[in-house]
Amino acid sequence: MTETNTSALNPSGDPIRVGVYVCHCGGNISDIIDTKAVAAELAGHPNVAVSNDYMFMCSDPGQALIIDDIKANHINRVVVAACSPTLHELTFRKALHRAGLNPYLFEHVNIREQASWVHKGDHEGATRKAVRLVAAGVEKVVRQDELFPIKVGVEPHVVVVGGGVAGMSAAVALAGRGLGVTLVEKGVALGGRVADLDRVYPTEERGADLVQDLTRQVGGHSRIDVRLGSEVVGLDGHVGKFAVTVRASSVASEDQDRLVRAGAIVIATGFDHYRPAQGEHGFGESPAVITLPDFQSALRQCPASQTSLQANGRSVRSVAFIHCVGSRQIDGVHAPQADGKVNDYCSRTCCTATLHTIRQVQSRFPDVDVYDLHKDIRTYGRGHEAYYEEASRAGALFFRFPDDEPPTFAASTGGKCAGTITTRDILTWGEELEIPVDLVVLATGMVPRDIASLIDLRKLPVGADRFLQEVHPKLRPVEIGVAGILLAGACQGPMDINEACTAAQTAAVKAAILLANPTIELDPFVAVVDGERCDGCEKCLAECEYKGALTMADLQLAGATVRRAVVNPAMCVGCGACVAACPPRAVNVAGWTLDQFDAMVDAIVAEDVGALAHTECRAGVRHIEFAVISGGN
Amino acid sequence: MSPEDDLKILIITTMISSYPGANTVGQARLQYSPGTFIVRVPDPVMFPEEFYLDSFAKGIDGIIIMSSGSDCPYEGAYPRLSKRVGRVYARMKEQGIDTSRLKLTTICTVCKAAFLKEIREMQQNILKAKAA
Amino acid sequence: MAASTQQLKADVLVVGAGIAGLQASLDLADQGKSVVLVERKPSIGGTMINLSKVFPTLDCASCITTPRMASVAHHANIDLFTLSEVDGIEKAGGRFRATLTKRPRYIEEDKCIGCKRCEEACTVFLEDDFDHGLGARKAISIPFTNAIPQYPVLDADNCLLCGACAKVCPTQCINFLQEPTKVEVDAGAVILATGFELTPIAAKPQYGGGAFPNVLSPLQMERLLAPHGPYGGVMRPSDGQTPSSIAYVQCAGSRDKSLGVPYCSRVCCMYAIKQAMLLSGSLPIADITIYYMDIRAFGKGYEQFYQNARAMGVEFVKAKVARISEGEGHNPILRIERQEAGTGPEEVQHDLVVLSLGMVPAWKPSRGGLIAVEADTDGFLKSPSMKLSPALTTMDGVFAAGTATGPKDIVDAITDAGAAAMAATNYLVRTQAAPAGHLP
Amino acid sequence: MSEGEQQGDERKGNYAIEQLKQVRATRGAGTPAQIERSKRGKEMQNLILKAIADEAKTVPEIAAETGLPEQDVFWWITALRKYNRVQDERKRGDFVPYRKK
Repeated sequence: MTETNTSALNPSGDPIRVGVYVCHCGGNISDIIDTKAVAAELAGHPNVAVSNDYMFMCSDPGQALIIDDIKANHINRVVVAACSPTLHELTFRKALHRAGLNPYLFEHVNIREQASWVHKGDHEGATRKAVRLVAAGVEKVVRQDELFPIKVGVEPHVVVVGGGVAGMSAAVALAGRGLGVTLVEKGVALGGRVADLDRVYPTEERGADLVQDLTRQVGGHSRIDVRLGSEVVGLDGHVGKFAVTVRASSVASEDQDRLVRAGAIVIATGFDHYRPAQGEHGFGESPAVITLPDFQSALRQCPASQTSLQANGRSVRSVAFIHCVGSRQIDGVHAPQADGKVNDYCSRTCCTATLHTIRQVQSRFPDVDVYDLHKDIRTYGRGHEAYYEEASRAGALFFRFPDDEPPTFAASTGGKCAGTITTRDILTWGEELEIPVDLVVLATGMVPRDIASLIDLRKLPVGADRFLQEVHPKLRPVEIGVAGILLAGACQGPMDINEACTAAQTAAVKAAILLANPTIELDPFVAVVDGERCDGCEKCLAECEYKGALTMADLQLAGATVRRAVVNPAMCVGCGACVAACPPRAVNVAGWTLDQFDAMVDAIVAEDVGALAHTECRAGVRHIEFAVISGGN
Repeated sequence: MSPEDDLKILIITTMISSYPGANTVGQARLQYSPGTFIVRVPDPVMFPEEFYLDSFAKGIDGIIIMSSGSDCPYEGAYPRLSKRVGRVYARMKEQGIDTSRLKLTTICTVCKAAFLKEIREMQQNILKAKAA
Repeated sequence: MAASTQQLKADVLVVGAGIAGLQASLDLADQGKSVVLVERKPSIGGTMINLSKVFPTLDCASCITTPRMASVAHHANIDLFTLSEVDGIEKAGGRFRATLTKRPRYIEEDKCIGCKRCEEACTVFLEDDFDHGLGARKAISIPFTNAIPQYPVLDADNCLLCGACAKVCPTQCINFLQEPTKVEVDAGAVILATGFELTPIAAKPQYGGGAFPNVLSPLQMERLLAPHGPYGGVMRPSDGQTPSSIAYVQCAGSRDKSLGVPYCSRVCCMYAIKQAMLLSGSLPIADITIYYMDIRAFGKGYEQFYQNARAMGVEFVKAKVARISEGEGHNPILRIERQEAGTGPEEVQHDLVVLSLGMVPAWKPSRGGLIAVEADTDGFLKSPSMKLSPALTTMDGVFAAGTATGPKDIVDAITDAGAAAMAATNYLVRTQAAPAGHLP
Repeated sequence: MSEGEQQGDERKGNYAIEQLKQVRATRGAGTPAQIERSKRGKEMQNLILKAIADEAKTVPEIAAETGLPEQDVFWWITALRKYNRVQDERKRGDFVPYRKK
């Protein structure tokens, strides 16, 4: 690892000369605040070389004032007191840049939204406040270093983990974009769960056709390297430069491991069907109770010529479907899962899948009586509601059971039917019903695949529902807490096919953004460590939530090897949690140092601007050269 | 001038929520005392306990930390901040500084009324503490 | 004064700057693609910026939308046109030629400093669109607090031409003579993010058809719940009273064939639950009842959110609401039949009622204009590959994002937008790779 | 380019009047309905502000005093509140009293 902390003087080596510019904002500020007085008072600050007021600082002539002063008056720090920085901070940074000054040697002081507009009745108070705020701005900017964006080189390659429809969609999208892809699939073929499906709702396409379509597209891309029967067993590095170890399960020896360098990783490991507990609605106790996926595959194998539905050697005259098996579970009613928790989430797809299957039964075997036992019918998607309506119209009977009273099934021996379902029906005012049935189909939900080994490689965040947890469930749905690792499909939560494909393509676009250029430019506002102040106490490490952002390393300092905290700017988010924990103040967030804040407080409490101390040329951490490191070890 | 205006209240705001929240108050032209000094930070979690104690020693009368609360974009930052503020309170007690002079709260980008209420309450607290 | 037509070339034209259009634009621009983003309203942000909080995180909507709006507005690769309409888009040789009309704001944007003095000076009070009529605006006004761009719009239809605004403007940026201008865009691909509208309240005469002041649309309730809402709290529009009993009527515009909306609008259950939770927070003693058919809390974390609302005491009643009438003091009276009780029809009175209106497309291909893509039977845009590539439309090179392809919540709209951006990018790669005889 | 301040001064006084003359000639300054509405609005504002000039009152109280419909009173209170002409007082029962600022 190389990280150079160049101790330099002011860029030009000149003494610090601050230019202060106080904006009238066409009266918005100057009607309340005496802008001329503010400028005059600031002229008395020992570091201020130029102090002016002006009608509209954001106008072209206003910006020209600053540029001229930088060029002609050797101004090397700028403070503008005007509206909110959210409006014009960038405008002025660009002006500095045009004048050849590092754009970060600028401080924007808000004396409009947070002063003149909110202290209309107190001209004197508002003016005094403005003086203090501008002085604080000056104190901050004299302690400001030049900053440069952090550049990280990238590998234009993505590893996609999982070869179901989500993984294949992501791979096809990325390859189409011109990126290399390694598609890692644990099984012997691509296609995942969709390959098991007969027809899919609401388009009535064949699952096999969808898979074939995607497989053909994957095969058609020379940029996609498909690794079947393989798993990811190693994951090092960081966004832009991951090192992924892919191991073929058929090969026993470790030296067959393949190291893939990738700029981003897409996880598309999918889901498992919920397996009902022994005795759950009679499951495992009677052959008449089966899961929806098993029933679907039985239907698929049943020849089109067959006119009656057969199960367990008998003709099925009535079938009951029970919703929410393994989903929407309630503590104390349902048996907990291995982690001690119940599956309290909705599995999203089972309602429509059940009604879609009911429609298939009704159209192939019109004489079969269909019962649907549900909590709520959640046919939310486009075209889904029609299945509900058609099933109802074709004679399916719907019963709504209370959340905490799941229906029970009792097999009958030698009776006319396979057994009896007992349920309470809310729709008929809580009446208890007994329904004789030949077959019970359990609409089982989704549970996450066991990907513990993958999760452990990078401590990937997992939610209370055991699915992978995105950064923000609303705004950043396909990103996970580790930059450069993206989520696609049901590894994140229950989804149907089009939702999984959509998520996959979104994951692809996020990867494409990261890898669009040979380098990623990151904001310079990350933690920096002053190697001379750091005493290697490691207190900061415990504060950092971002794995790999802050580590200890042996550095050469004045001929001796010392252990110091080092920041990986590609992984640091600049929150500053480490800053507070550092006794010698060796770590700071660039652009927001504690010395700056202390000096700002000094300016706020100072009685007189002129009494503030003159600050000499700064020395400290400057230009952060981040040489890309490989691996995280 | 009212006694409130003579106070120096430091308001620490976050880039993501309370700083724009303070702007919203301005856009609505709601009025408060000029003895208020708003500084913005990526996240107040960066300040060590000493920062608060030193600021009081320098002559700051009250500090309101307007955090982003659950909107905070940084992993684990809010719980750390709130723990640290707890420790600052303990040290304030030790040093005989009235603890009502420090307040940790959450202000969103459009929390106008809450913003004004925090300032008003802080002023009252400080004046009460001074009178005592 | 005849304004010359502005000519622009871009990789992608994005129509609509709601959250889906914003996200699609960012996902393209961040890859280095140039984007022209067109919004017909004066500010970007769509419906999301109009909301109080979002489910299930209860994040403040404004707080999480504004940064994204700002990113778009400041992005070097995005050319933003607000208050602009797409007149039409023609495809030729794999590329697209669009004509836009930029309507006048009657202010010179390069001079405006967003100080609102004009708005303070204006004497014409009008019903505010952002607050859905509950609040007021002036004939010249910045559309809402966090509007981007922060420029006022002069409502020429309602301006009395008194000149008060021009008199106080510190930059003299008001220009009463502005005319619409034309912009021509040559784009490599198109993304339609045209969004949705609520099903019209007027189409439900049995629920008062919009005539009862205390029967609100869900977006009106969003404004009442917003911290910067028109009343500064939840009150009844009829008299300013704090309500102590509030009811939600679910499926008031969805799963209803008579309205031509047979489908489920996906978001109504969740926004009703969210609003109910927010209400029970701000009005702790109020009773909140949700009359529903099925609770469709299907998204990640949504079921848990629903169960929390139940635990908090929000009452869920499975019942059909047949009719709403108005009693004394504008109290809404609901005629309902409880399905769980079997007690027959009854009448219940509440202080305030919210109709959970559904979603219909804001732009329908059947309406013509814009672009010749096809709609599905539900009126939303049709995808030829609904399962594998939902972002496709029936015209190659034109993609859809957000609620243009059906009702969607925010997270689904955002995910959708990414997929559309990816598809558009790959179309650009494809069409640029084989340019012979295609590109103009 | 001249300085912003001077540029402003040059334009002040005449440009808007000239423009308004031109626009009034072509578009007319508001329809009779708009002018009536505006007049009515001003009347209601004045009545309401007068009613709450010395004492904070709730919407029903203002309506009773002015004879205006409660709904209209509340809308105008909302409008005046937004533009800082009216302020809220501590809630009385289910109603907020409003006072002229």
